[in-house]
Amino acid sequence: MRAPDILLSLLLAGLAAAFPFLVNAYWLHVMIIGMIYAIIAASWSLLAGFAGQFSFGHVAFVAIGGYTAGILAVSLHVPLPLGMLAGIVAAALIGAGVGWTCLRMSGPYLAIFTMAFSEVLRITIVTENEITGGPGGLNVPQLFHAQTDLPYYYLILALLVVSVVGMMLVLASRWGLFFRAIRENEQAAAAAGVKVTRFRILACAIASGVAGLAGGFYAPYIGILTPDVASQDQMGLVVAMAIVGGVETLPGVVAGAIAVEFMVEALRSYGQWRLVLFGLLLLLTMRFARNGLLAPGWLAIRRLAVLQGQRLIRGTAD
Amino acid sequence: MAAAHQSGAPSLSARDLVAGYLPGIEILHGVSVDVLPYEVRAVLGPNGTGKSTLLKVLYGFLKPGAGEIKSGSRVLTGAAPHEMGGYGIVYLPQRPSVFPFLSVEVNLRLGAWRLRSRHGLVREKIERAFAQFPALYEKRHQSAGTLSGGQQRQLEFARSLLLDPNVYLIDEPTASIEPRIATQIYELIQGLAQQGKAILLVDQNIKGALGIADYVYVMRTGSLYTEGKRAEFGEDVELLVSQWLYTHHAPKPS
Amino acid sequence: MTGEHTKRGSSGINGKRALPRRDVLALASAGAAATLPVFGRPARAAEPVKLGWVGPLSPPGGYAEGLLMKYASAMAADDINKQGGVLGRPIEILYQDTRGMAAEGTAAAERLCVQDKVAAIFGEFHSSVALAEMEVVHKYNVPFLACDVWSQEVTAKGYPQVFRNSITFPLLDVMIGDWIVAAGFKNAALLCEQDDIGLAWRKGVADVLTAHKTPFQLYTADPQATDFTAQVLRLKANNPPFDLFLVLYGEAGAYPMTRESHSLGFAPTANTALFVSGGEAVDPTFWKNVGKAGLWLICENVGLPKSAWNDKTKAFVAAFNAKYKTDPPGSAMEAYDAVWNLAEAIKNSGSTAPEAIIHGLETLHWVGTRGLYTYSTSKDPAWAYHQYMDAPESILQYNAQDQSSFDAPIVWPKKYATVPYLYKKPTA
Amino acid sequence: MLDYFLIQSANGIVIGVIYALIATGLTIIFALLKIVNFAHGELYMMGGYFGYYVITLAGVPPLPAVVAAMAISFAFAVAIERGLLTPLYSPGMERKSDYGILITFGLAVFLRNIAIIIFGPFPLRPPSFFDGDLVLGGLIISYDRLVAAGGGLLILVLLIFFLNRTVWGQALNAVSQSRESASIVGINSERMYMFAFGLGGALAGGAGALVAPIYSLSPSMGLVPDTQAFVIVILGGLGSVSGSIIAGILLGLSENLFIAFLPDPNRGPSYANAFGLFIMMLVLLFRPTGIFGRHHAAME
Repeated sequence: MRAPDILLSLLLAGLAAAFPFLVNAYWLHVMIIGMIYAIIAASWSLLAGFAGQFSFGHVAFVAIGGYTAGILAVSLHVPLPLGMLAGIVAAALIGAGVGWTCLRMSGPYLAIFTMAFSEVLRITIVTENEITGGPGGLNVPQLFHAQTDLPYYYLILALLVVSVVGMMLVLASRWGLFFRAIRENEQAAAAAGVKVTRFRILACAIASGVAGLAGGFYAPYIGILTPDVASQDQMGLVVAMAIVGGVETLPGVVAGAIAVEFMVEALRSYGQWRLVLFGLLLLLTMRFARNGLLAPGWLAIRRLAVLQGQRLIRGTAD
Repeated sequence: MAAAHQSGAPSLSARDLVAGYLPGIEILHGVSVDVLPYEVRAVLGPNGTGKSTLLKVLYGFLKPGAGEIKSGSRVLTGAAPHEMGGYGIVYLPQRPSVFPFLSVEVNLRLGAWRLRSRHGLVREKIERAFAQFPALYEKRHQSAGTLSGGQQRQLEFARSLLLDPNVYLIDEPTASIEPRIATQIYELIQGLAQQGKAILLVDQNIKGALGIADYVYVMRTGSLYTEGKRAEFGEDVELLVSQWLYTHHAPKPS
Repeated sequence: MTGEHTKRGSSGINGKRALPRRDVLALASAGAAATLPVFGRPARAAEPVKLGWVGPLSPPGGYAEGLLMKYASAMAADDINKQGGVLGRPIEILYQDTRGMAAEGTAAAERLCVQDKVAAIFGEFHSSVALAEMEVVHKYNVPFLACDVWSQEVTAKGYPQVFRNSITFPLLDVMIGDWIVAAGFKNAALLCEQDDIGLAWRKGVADVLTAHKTPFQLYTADPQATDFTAQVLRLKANNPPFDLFLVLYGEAGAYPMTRESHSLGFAPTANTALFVSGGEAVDPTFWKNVGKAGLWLICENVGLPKSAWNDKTKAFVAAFNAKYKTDPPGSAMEAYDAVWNLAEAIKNSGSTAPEAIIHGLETLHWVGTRGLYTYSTSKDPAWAYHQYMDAPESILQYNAQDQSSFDAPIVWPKKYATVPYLYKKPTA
Repeated sequence: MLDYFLIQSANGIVIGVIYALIATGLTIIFALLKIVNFAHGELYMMGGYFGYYVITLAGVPPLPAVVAAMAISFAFAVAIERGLLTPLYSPGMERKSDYGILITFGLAVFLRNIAIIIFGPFPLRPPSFFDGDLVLGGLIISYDRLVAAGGGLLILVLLIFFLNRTVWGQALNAVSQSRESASIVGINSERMYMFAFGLGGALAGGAGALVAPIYSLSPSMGLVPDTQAFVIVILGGLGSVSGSIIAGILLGLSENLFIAFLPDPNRGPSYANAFGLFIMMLVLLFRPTGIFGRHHAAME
């Protein structure tokens, strides 16, 4: 990490810590939702962008994480933090299972298989309403009994940082190298001695576990968990967030998710036109700024910071 | 070069082609070739030196960064590949370009795509092609993908002949084809030249290519190393070429 | 209840001093600067009374009903403003699409409460979304007048901010159940969409039928389903045969279902009656979609029956018809009256403060398009709390094709009935 | 019991033909452009509305209106392809399938929601093709359903004839097998992509116009057919038209029988959609490229 990076990171950290005191409770809520999406989108990016498995069923693991925590808390009175942990484990295990199941698939077959998995799960949640609350929703108890969203904010901030930094460390390690090798060419990777099966499953398990974490937080924060969590619309939104941020950088994806969430909320005043505009924006972004909007923007900021920094150094040297 | 022009005006000529697949990575650094009627011109050189890329650029699959391609007085630089047939140019890529899930007959019919509105003419031409390649007639209802490599090559030639082109760009016509059939294919190519076609042949099979070549280009790392008439190279040209190339691909003297 | 102070306080910390910064940050992060209302301006003389409407305007929610409710709300605001508004201030309604999704409802309510600082929220169509929104209004202490949400949970939670001016399942189910027993049906099939509305409806009706010892069979189907051939054939082949087919489905499903059920000779026939619940059979394009299959169809109506119309009902129906070329369903009347209810409550207590509005609603005594509005303060049973107990409901049965729901004979309850019979068997 | 089975099967086949019609469009688009069109259900929806307005505004009788709807859908799809999909053909484009998924997903959101504003939220129903029902003993099928199935079958037969017997159909097939080889024989691939997307749109639109009198039109009507079509094209093998037709009819049939015979009548229809998805997942497990699939993993 170079000096301007550190500087920018510190600046961001400060901004994040102070954020609740800069905005009202509504934008704080939007920010929290944005950060939940950021975790989901970043974990999807790990799987699709880095490990090359374009899943269209990633939100299923958000649902698994959320419903595991929720059902344990509601039916068996398991404490929420424990339930959330169970949710992560369940999501990771089922994710590994799905990863193992679709080892031989790629491209559109993989995308549609995972979409089908997610739909089957959603329909099951809808139909088995005795356990899941069905479409009417599962009322999940609160995690904090405070009257503001502050504790939720700092908790999700911590979870976001831990999960994203964790995933970045994984990607920077040998494992990340293997993920990319498999993405580029599975046969070649296998020939070079990469254990393709193991690492494909591993990528699925990590990404799913992180998605499960997001679900486990989402459930008590919103207070009601409905099967829509696993809908295709949600999946599309997550993918859009990742693409806007630029799939290949996790911090970019985080920024993309938060930016899209703020945009969707800002469009609220347009009522019926809101989703029309959202669709249009998505189309225009994809059509004319395919590499994402934020990663290039981030690069520009960084360049500017480096320039400023150099000027500063030169100034003091004079 | 002067010698090359004696047999007539080139059907296709390229000057100083520069090209690459990715921005900043050049594969051809300024290559000039001429293709003349009644001649087989062979492009030889080690693997990865840009021979196939040269053909792709000539046929319009890859737009050159600089340089010019002309057919007579017509400038072809930047023309799309599907327009090349209209200029009488045919390209036979390394992997046979037949449609594997379509029947032999339909493959031929698509070869006459440019004439699609003239049903009678197309039928007549296909019949003529079957007469010329009776082996294909026997298998006309079979999927092209089920044919042997040699037969697929035959199908390609038969298909290309439907439109009576004057320039052939051929990339390794005998790769992974058994030697007996390979000989037939080289004979076929030589026959085309004798009918007046201009042929540019890229090949790793140096012996095969030199057997029919009238003129030789030798490429190394994206540019022409040397060129000249086949006859100018004398009898032990194979040895000579393999020495230039320093590759293990040089054929063993049989 | 104590929460409101903390919460309001926390946004107050940022006070006026932080405003410009807050604006810039919110605007920048939103990336759509022009769309954001500027907040924190000093109050002008006739600053409008802001009310927030929530409800579905896009899929997967019930966007068709949502839109009619939105139309009716806008008409109410116009009418009130033409009369000089409330407390000398005009009414302004901010509309929020919830898409029928709980999380969207939460965000919508957060925005209305915190960002737009509305005096009260009304509307909604999906119970699950209303339940999520209630948590927000409870947190910020903003009055919430729920319109077309029928789950008893909404009022049973006992939140002082939450009122409801529509019927609720305990009322509706009892009415339907009583009618089924009175009309002498012996074996009912209940088919509903697999969502919050369908399941709550099904449970309620099933409970009543069980209590009356009337045999019945339950079926549920995907809310997006439009092909019911297999299902209807199965029902038709049932032994013993069903003499009553009760359906609850959104428009896109209810209409093909009605046509299919008729065309396959299941219901409405001399053997089996068809009851379509949920308001689809009184919606504007009902007859265009079902044609002759709608003849003899039975449904409930949550508006005031025509026989009991007052001047306001007549005026509203006429105005709605003139403007939107269709009859307003009961849900539209609920939305229209909801705005008036809130305006009256504000007027009577002379303030837009939450406590004043809540008090105003609790003591409301006002005649609207759906009769005399009063909100119960009794918690026995729990769902009665802040419920409009006299919410009108009736059962009608069409006896002519293309009949307006207003002109259809009312068969139940007896106090509204316009015909002597409880059920007319279709003639062959 | 046998009667019941036959009646249910007959209805299942009628639905299956409609499924097949939607799915073949999706599969043709995939075969050529190598993208999964997530807006296919919305093209189906638009086709239904095109037909409706051709009938109500231009006074065209219902059957010719289906043809008109297909023509308009074709033009509409071509406009979409020109406006949004051309970046797919540029040689420098990376991650083509991601682009395809997202751009069509955005299109689906846009079309579904603008349809509410343009066409209104309430279901609309065009007049019947022919009023009444065919009654054969216990079998009752409305003439609208028969026309839809018959019309669908006719379109499918014409499509197969077109693809196999005409030089344009063969050229489409050729481009789907190799874009490079197609260029070599002089076929302009990009024009074929445009044509394929238009054809896919016309097939979806025709299906929408055919089912409009049966199911009514609503802005969200594309949601379920979209999922069904995915199931079908996977079962049939992405890119295989005949596979899609067979799989479509089989899916319609098996879903109907699933609802008709599942012992738990309450859950049956609720799980009906999951049933097809589940079968598809099983098939993919054993044949990762579908039953009749050629290997078409990525765009060249």
